[in-house]
Amino acid sequence: MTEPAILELRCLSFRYPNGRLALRDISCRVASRERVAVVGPSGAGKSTLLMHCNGLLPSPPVQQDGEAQVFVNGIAVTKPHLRETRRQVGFLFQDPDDQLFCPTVRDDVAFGPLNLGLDQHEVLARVERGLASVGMSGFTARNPAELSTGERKRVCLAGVFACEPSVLVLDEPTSNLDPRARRQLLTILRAFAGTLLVATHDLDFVIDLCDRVLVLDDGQVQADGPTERILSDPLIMDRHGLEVPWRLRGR
Amino acid sequence: MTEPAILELRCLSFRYPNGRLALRDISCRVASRERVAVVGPSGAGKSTLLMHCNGLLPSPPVQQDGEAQVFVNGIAVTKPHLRETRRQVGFLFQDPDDQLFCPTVRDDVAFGPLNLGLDQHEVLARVERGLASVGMSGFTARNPAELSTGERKRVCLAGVFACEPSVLVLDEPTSNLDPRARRQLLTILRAFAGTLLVATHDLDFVIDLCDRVLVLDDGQVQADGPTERILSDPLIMDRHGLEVPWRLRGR
Amino acid sequence: MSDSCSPDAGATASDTSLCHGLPADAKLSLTLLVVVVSGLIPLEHWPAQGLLLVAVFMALSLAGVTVRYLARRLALFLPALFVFGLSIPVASAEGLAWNWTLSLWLRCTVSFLAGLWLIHVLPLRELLSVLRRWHCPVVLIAMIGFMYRYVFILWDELRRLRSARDARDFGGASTWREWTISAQLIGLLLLRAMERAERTHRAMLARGWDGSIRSLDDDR
Amino acid sequence: MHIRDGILGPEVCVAAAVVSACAVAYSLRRLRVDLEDRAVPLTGMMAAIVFAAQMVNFPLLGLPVSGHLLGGVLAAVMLGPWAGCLAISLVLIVQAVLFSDGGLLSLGANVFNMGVVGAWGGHAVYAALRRCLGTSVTATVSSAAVAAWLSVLAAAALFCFEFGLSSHSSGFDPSGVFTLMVVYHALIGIGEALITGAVLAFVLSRRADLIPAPTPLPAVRAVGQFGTAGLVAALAVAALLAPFKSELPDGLDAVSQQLGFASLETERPPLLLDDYAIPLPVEAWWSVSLAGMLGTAIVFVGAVLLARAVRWNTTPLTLADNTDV
Ligand SMILES: Nc1ncnc2c1ncn2[C@@H]1O[C@H](COP(=O)(O)OP(=O)(O)OP(=O)(O)O)[C@@H](O)[C@H]1O
Ligand SMILES: Nc1ncnc2c1ncn2[C@@H]1O[C@H](COP(=O)(O)OP(=O)(O)OP(=O)(O)O)[C@@H](O)[C@H]1O
Ligand SMILES: [Mg+2]
Ligand SMILES: [Mg+2]
Repeated sequence: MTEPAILELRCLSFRYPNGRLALRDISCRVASRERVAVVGPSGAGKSTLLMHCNGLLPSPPVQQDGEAQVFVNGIAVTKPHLRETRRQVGFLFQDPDDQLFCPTVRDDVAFGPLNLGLDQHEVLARVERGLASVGMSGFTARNPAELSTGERKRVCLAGVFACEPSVLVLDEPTSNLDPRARRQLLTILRAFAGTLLVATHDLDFVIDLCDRVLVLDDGQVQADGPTERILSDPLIMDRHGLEVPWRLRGR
Repeated sequence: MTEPAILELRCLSFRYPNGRLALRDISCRVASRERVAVVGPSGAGKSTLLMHCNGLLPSPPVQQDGEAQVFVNGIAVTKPHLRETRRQVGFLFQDPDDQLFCPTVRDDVAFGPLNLGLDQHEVLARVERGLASVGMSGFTARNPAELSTGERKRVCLAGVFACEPSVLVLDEPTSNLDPRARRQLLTILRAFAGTLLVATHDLDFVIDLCDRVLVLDDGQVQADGPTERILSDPLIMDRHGLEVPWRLRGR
Repeated sequence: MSDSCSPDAGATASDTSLCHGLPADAKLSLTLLVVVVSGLIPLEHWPAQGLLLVAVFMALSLAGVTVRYLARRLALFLPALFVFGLSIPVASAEGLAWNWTLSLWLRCTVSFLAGLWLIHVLPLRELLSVLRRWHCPVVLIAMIGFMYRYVFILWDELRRLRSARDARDFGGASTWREWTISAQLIGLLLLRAMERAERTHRAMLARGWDGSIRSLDDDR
Repeated sequence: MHIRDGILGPEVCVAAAVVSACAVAYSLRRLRVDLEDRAVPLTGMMAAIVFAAQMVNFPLLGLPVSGHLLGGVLAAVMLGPWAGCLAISLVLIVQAVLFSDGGLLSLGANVFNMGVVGAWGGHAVYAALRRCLGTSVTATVSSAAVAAWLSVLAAAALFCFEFGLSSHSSGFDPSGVFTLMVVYHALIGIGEALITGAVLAFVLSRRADLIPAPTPLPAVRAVGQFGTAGLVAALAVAALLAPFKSELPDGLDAVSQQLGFASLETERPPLLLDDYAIPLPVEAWWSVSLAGMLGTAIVFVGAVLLARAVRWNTTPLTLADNTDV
């Protein structure tokens, strides 16, 4: 590839403290403005992979030659550079409870922008915009713990959008969303100009949004290619716990 | 209706401690062996409604005349009868983290059967069967906190099935499930002989499974009728944050 | 553990009164001053201590502390103090040194009420910024912030564990089993809370947190 | 156990505060963390747990008194002595400044008694015992339980010592208070030991990786560790022996003489065991030694039982865990 990779994994392996090898030797490059979906059965390692893009897991033992394994925009995602890379990458957790920790919705959405060092005015504007884009404007003063699951998911999304990152890494953005919120999200993400990495089980969503699909199973990349080709291939789909979506059948 | 209701709500209203009125005056009867879906936008009150069927929320102020508002098989779901009604109703929480609390997968699935007072042998057999039905047989000794979200969801389902209840109340059973696990679940639920109440955003799943749909919005029942009629009505769907599913369009 | 002992956060940001408007450093220094002075007044000079008590009471009423709240806190505080104050002269075979005991009670009460005033006017956020200005290490401040947040997470986690247990508690279990389950619940609470702590920490890091305390209300 | 403002003299409080501040600073340096380390949230969470546990008073053998978990040993065993000391200090700071539990001025003394001696000292006792008893579950749990019990006694003894040093207590003979405190805390300590043991046993059975094994130390540091352990034990033993003080050399008096408080001595009434008017059913020294022996016995038996129970529960599962990996 001639285009510079905005996200690059080089032979990434990861073992959880309990001994489980969740990722084996994953290599892949995502170019700027690409929209990539990561699909696979549960337990494939999707969430683990995504968390590495933000340096959220204990850094894997670096390779023999001391080289890092994850790069964002050419910068290694290792301790000394974490602040820098995290500014560029917006991360949505699979479980909204993992992500929300402030006493009010407003504080939570403002948390990222405040940490970017923006001034009060700008922060408030971003909170407004973020919440409006997910249809949660009226909820600023509510306690996130007292929202329904779908509402919490939307607040998480607002928190990510408010940071206006250039790379979005979303783990199951559509789970627990109602169809209308799902459509709104689709519209927002389609208008988003940056790079996108989405792990999801919602293959219809993938068809509508992504141009490239990465099939992960058992911690390894099993297939990588354009959306339509991969998702309409019954062999790949069947072998990795997926199903050819209704819309691509019988073509 | 001549058939006796297995689940009955009589003018159920519920206000959360923070003052939010989540359910307003809901009345409905579910007959034995009926499969009912509860759909609606997030924040509609689906989870709140379902939790009432298992008496998991602080019991609502009883009506003026001191009458209970939720009945399972004719028994009021109030404090003195909770154990009795919970034996009949299996409840799946929307968030798997809410449901899992034992140190190992096996303990968690065995928790319900043990509390039913079954003997060791029977309990072990049910644990086996429960886990096998969701494809998690190899996971008995794992710690639920160290599973992926989809795996946790499946363990929750196994825990519910292991109790072999006559009424299943499932809150978002398909969220975070991969397509194959979703299909397996569909097969299990179709073979299930009891009464079913499912809250979900997955309308395709509703079409495949349920014969009756209840549209909830703003804490009120907005529509109630046969699946195909309700889900293919663009007016109802649009007004309540839903979308006519791909498969029912253009009919 | 019962719900009745859920954390009772002292100050709330929305409180407004003369005292709340003071700079945070002044609030903390003033309270410390009162406590030190009250400690320095010899026990024989109880009238001076009494004057201090009156002053503290005035400050409390200025801060808008309700009599009911005061009564509740004092009802928890005084009995223990009462026993302690009595035990010393009794246990050391002095006979009842009433003067001494009464003065000690007075002194402790003054300090306690001063502390109550402080917790009423100093929200956590202000405390953290004071500590920062007083050059307390960042890591320590961050830990305090975490601790305060985690207390609520802990309660949340306990609530979840309890309702999960209830949903599948069909009452067929023996008493012994119920006890072991309850005991297990406490152990699990600890583990789950620690796991959740790590996840919350991750969520904060993911959104660029660098240990500093920032808030939307700072400049208002 | 929290010392309120006004009970200790300000001079003692200030001295204790200086010592504690140094200890906390030293802990921070030894921990050497930055904000991205998991030690930061874990310490915060441990503090929150101890804080929550302290709000629950446990009734004591049906007596109308209650005490609560100090948590020093628990925190130190799970996080190591440095983070453990920090966690307990955080609890005390937050309680003093945000909940008005304990005092502002006596914060230093509280941190010293429960945080520094409780966590550092408790950990030293624990590590020393474990070195002797081995690395089995039983050894870990019982070492921690014994360390917890000793740390409570040591904290009680320290309080008496600090109270004795305060100028306003000069009119009284502190040994009477001493007796009361020690009896009371010998019993309280049992609760502390059992809770500490139970929690650790559970954690060991589920997430043994959360409890670090004490690392082998270079000889010099090992000596230091045993020394600290000995000091804490000595403090606790001194507390237990205190009622016999008329027959034994009087440590407190000796110290106060050296420190120039000799003048206090003249005002003291003659010390005789029979003169104690303690509101206890039995004679003082009996009650103290009984409490001491009983406490030790209960703690040991309880700890061993706990460890056993945990092993019974988990043996098959641990085997399965190993094969699974
Ligand atoms: N904290 C943990 N400790 C140990 N093992 C873990 C932990 N979290 C996940 N695993 C294991 O690592 C593997 C990958 O998990 P991961 O969460 O990445 O899956 P996933 O692809 O995101 O699945 P899902 O679609 O269900 O979210 C699984 O086998 C899981 O059991
Ligand atoms: N613990 C709580 N305290 C106060 N209000 C709550 C609480 N939980 C939910 N609510 C509110 O009650 C309403 C109904 O919530 P509920 O969780 O039942 O929605 P839901 O239909 O299940 O939504 P979703 O599809 O997102 O799960 C929402 O407006 C929500 O904000
Ligand atoms: Mg995942
Ligand atoms: Mg819900």
